[in-house]
Amino acid sequence: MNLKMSNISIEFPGVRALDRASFEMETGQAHALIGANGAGKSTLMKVLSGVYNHYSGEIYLDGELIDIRSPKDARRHGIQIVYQEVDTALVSSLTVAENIMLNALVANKEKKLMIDWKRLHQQAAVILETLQVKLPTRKLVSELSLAEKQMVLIARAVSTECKFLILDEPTAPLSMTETKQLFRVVNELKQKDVGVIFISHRLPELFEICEEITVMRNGCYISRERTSETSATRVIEHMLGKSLEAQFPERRQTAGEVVLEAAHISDGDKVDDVSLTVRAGEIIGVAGLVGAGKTELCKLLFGAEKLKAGTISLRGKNVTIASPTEAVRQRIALVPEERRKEGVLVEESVVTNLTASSLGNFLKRFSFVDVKKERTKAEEMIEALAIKTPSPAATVKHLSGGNQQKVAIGKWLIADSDLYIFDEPTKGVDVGAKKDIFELIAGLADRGKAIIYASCELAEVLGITDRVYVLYDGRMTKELVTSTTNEEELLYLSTGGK
Amino acid sequence: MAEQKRGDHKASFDLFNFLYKYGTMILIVVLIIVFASVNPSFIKADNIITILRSISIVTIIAIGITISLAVDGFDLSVGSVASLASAVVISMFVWYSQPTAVAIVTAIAVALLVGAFNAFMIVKVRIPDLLLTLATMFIIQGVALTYTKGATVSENMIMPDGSYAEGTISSGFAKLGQVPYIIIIMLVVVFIVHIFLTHTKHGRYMYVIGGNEEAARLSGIPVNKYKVVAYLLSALFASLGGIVLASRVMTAEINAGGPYLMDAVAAAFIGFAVLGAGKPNALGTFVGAVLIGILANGLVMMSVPYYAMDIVKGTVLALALALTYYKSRQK
Amino acid sequence: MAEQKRGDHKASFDLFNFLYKYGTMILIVVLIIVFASVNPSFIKADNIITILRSISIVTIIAIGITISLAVDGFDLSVGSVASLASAVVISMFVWYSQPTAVAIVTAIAVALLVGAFNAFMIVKVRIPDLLLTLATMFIIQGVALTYTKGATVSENMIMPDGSYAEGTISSGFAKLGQVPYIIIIMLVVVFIVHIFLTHTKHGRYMYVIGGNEEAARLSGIPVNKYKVVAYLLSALFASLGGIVLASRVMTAEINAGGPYLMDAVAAAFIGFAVLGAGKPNALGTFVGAVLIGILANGLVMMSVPYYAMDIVKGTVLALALALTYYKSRQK
Amino acid sequence: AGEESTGEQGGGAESDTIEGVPERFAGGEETKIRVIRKIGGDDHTAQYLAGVKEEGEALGFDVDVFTANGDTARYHDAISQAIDAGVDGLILSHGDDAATYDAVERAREAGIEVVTFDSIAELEEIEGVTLTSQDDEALATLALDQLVEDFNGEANMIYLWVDGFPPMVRRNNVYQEVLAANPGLNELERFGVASEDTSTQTQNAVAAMLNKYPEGEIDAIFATWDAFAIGAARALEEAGRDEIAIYGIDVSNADLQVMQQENSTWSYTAAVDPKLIGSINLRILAKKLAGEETPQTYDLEASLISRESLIGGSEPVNMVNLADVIEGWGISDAFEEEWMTILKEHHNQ
Ligand SMILES: Nc1ncnc2c1ncn2[C@@H]1O[C@H](COP(=O)(O)OP(=O)(O)OP(=O)(O)O)[C@@H](O)[C@H]1O
Ligand SMILES: Nc1ncnc2c1ncn2[C@@H]1O[C@H](COP(=O)(O)OP(=O)(O)OP(=O)(O)O)[C@@H](O)[C@H]1O
Ligand SMILES: [Mg+2]
Ligand SMILES: [Mg+2]
Repeated sequence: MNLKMSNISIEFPGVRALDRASFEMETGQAHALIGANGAGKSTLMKVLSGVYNHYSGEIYLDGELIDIRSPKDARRHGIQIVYQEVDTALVSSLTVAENIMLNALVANKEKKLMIDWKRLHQQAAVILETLQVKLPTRKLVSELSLAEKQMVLIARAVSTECKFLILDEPTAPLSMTETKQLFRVVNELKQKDVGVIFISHRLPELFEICEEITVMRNGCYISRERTSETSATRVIEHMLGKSLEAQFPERRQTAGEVVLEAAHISDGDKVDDVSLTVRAGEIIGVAGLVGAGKTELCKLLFGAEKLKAGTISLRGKNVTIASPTEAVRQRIALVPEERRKEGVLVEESVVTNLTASSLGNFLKRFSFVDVKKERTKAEEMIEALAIKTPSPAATVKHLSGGNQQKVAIGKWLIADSDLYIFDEPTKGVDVGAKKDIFELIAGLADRGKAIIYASCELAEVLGITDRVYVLYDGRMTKELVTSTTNEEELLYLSTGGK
Repeated sequence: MAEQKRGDHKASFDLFNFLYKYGTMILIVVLIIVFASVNPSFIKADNIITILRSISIVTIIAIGITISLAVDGFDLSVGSVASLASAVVISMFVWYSQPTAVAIVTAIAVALLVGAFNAFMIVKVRIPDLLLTLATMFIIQGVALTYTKGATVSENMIMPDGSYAEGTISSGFAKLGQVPYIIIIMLVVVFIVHIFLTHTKHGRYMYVIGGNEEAARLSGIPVNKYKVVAYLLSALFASLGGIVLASRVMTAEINAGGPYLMDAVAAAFIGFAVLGAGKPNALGTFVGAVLIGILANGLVMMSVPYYAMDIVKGTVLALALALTYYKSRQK
Repeated sequence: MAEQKRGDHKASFDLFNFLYKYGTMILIVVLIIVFASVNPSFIKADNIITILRSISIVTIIAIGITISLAVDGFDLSVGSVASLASAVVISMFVWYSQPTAVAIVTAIAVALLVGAFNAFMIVKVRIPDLLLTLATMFIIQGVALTYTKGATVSENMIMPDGSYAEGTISSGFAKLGQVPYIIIIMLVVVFIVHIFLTHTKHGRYMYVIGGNEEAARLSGIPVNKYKVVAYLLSALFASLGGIVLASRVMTAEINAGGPYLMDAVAAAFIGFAVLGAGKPNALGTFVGAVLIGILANGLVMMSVPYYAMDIVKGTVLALALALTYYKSRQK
Repeated sequence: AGEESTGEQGGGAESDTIEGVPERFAGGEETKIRVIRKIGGDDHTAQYLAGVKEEGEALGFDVDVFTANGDTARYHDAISQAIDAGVDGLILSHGDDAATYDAVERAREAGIEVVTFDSIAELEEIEGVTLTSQDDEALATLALDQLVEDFNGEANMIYLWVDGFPPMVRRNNVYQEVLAANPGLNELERFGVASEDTSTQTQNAVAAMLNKYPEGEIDAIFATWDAFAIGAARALEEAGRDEIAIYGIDVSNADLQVMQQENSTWSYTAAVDPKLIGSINLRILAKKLAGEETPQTYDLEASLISRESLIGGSEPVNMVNLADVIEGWGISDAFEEEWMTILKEHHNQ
């Protein structure tokens, strides 16, 4: 089957998100959709799946004009979508089976009033089986891991007729093994003559799984090529409209005195007996698969989780960091992984966000906020980080992902900490913005800051860090010097190798 | 949250899980034992019937609230709707000498109008439910008062023109508020709504909507339709509560339903955790009402001064909540 | 939601934006015009003072609720805390012949204890605020009743042992509840809390916490500390309301503060949208209270039967909400 | 004292029997009384309940009191519970709904003695029940007659009244009659709510009326309930409108307080001592338990209290020493039997 979207345009207040964009693909293969943050990928796919009805343009299925104005229309034509943010599509208070069978239940033609619970669970189990996913159907979705949630959504998508399946950045939060599992499922689907649209910022995996690749930029269609006939550099050039020089900045090695030393710390749950040291001017990596406990380790060092065992010393002195407040007082900063939930205050202005951790420095008498001083500083930071925002007073939720991440980092730059902990700072960020972030981090290190960089993107860890600690299942398996290791070794250690 | 999973690991955590599920039940059993040991007549059949009768109206109204909670809504107007329904049903008999069926149907119809108004304002005008039903509460209180001119409606009442009201309340209607019917009505309501919410498509859709409205909409569930239905049902059960109340006391007093709001809300909230449901559910609401009813009855038996009763009631409510939430949400 | 931005484009949409911002204000102006044209004495200075006096207690209590709302909490116990404070302050004078300062400080201290209890249960035991403060409401109602043995506390009252209460209420205290002091106290409270919430670090932090607690925590803001402070402040203003009430009526009636809850909640909610704030704010709360006060006063002036007043009050509340929310949240 | 001690030593067997009291109480077994009142949250309730409890405990009874705070179903739950619990006597206050009839009937069938206060008139039909009430007609007449006299039947008034309660209905009937009889009486406004903050709401409403009617346009306020009168008095005080006189019904400590304040305009209030009502209710019940004759109905006498009489004395007047000022206040030997005195003395030891 052939799917064709042509001349799709859509506008949001102040933004022309899609500008006569087009897209074409066949069933039975995976088609990559790529573009910088805010290029319009998600919007285009939302049009296809019937979320928006105020677009212009045509959609054809096998040459026949179809009208998609609601999710129901899309599903009737066999178009299913798994959203970037899985939680928006799941009902976490209900079971796996109910979530999987939701669409099937709604679409059900037989007007039965009562639910046959036994059959429901059986059907859900059958679907999971065809995808070769092992999940108890009676488990509550709120108890699932992110990858499992994604599988539930894919299972839901294929529970009713599915000719085209849209996966919007499915791999961003997945571990290596989980990604493998996902790819297996995608291949499974291809076998069943389903067309999979695959959105991702990770180029290598696109080349691994997809037959074709469409590039978008600024709401426009740029190119469509076979993956076997193009290259990563070419795709990036199409994406950014220019070629990308070296992605990782040069590092000047100037490790100074020890800033933080953690000895045998545990949180009694995920992090188990971890020791590490960071020096001023040094970037150390914490590498590991998703679920290895990196986030927990970062939060533990930041006082956001309870320390159950072990000691932490800062600048040579033993300290107890009982809360993030204490951590900030000790000049520690954390840029958390979950940007929108933890990193930025989406409902607040850029200024409020930027000064949230250092408001104490912008006060007049009696704790009154010195609004002028605050704004001046914020404007400085906006300029220094090249944050794209209509105004310093704009609400952060309107910024694109990459810019939100810059705000989350900028907050700590103003707070002027000594130790910066970055947890997956490049998640969901396009290659262009990634480069900005790397430069920022390197710049901090050059200014003598100590940096912990936690990521499951092993290539990035190799690119930016001086030393790497590898985490596996909450334990530190090895400490490596970046220049003397490679991706294979990191991967081997991350997956439990000794 | 992923953290909840940890409970599976250690034995000490299981206790909290256990308390979360069975805390309310245990509390009820403990209360029964305490009250019965102080005064054995507490567990005599007569008194159990008294307790069940005393909670029936609260339960029926709380079931309505439960349904509005299931779609993640909230209906503060149930108390005043109950007042209005009770005024309408009694006035139908007393003022207009209507037969039982007409009286009941009229009262329910009026309540459904209120439910439809709530639903319209919440679904179409998009006023947050809590605020809108607060406004509706005032309006319907006023409507009920205006309808009865602020007077109690009862047989042989004096009409504004000086004559006596001549209608009588049918003996059939009078039965509704008496044992065993009042208890049967309550149990049937609980049972039907339990089946409805857990075993029918419509009930599940309501939970889906309550759990994640956006996801429900994207799945093609007619979200607005179900919300409308939820508010209609909420008003329906409120009016049923008002009708039973009217039958029980055989008069319609001003603002008679008002005091039920808080107890009904408390019952529905306590019900959340019963048997680990984690969401509003009919059986849980019933258990919550039983807890409140046992308390009220037992305290009277123990001659607790009337002015101290609220303390005990509030404390046990807090205790039930603490049992339920302590550690269950802990990081 | 991003959709709100769309208003910038088309003129027709601007109307809704305008209404969102100024709807409540316009409604107030319209009401004033209507009432004044029916009865010119409505806008005489005397009556304006009457209105301001009548809303002062509601406003003070509503300001407390506003603060709890700012950290995304909710305090249903304010009404009963006001009752308790009023009972304590009058009893300090009448029963124990204490000086004014001691009486007031004791009443506030007792209220702060309640606030601390609320904060502890919400922050540490993690019971959802709405539920916990509902329980606290019952408890404190009972405590206040028990403290006064269910009787009104007044000068020369008869004590349980048959003697008279000999204490008197100081004339200084009696002034608090009189014009102009009562109005000044209200205005000062509104002003201070407005400044506190919008211009100080602490207020900023409270809003940030209310917006996203986890993000606030990870920004190094001591979230729990601020939540505790918010519930303490909420109790503080509730007790201030109770104290002013006591001074205004010079007795402590049973459950005197209870009825203020609903009006205070309504005022705080109406206040959300005032001037497009979109979040709980002190000035908005004041405007909300003014709206309610103007209505109550104007309706009496227009000789609307008392039983119809609730209808008008509820309808205007619904109208204010509809003006505020219609389209503003539309997709 | 000597006599008593010998009495106690005298006969171990007889020590339990009390001489000169009805058989029912001679054995000294427990007598359980339940007092159930539908309305609550006001001072009248507190005083009424105190009256019953005090008198009952003096007689050595076990008295439990309960108020349903206006919740009729809870009121009936409490009655059912009392019947289940097998109390000996039941005092029901404000059973003004039709279902009270059935409740009392059931109580009687269970052999429980019942006295009611301010409840529905149909209860008369039930054998052996005594209906007591404040004489609402007398209360309203006392206050209104004074008003008519003071203004020679020509006055512009504000009427504070709320419908929906039998006593209020009865008071309103008198008011309508007086209005009809005195064409010079002119009702300007009426207001009334029955809620937890009646007095404050009344205060605000009257304040608004005062702004509507400038000085000289209102002569008097007739308040059919003390909560209204208190609110009105405060409003008048706040507005400094001491030219308006308040005629009220009911009294409490707080009311007396307001009436005695400087510049108070609350001139008269007609009332029955609520505590006395309680005591008399209990005595009637005691007589029933003793198997003595009791009347089917009993109205408690009303008195008119004037502000003048209150401020005449040297010390402030409250509910106890009101008796010094108002003749016959708070004291009644109605249904007081000799054996009650003996019983009280016995239990006072
Ligand atoms: N509902 C909306 N309201 C306003 N603007 C929107 C809305 N949805 C998308 N946009 C804007 O449209 C543009 C395209 O957004 P879209 O989400 O499609 O980007 P994307 O290519 O998926 O980016 P990413 O890689 O970050 O996911 C962005 O500028 C975004 O801000
Ligand atoms: N059940 C879940 N639902 C939603 N998100 C989840 C769930 N489980 C984990 N996540 C998120 O996925 C990420 C990885 O989870 P986890 O804490 O298990 O491992 P981690 O090692 O700390 O993560 P990473 O290796 O990616 O840093 C975290 O950001 C977490 O918030
Ligand atoms: Mg996207
Ligand atoms: Mg992580």
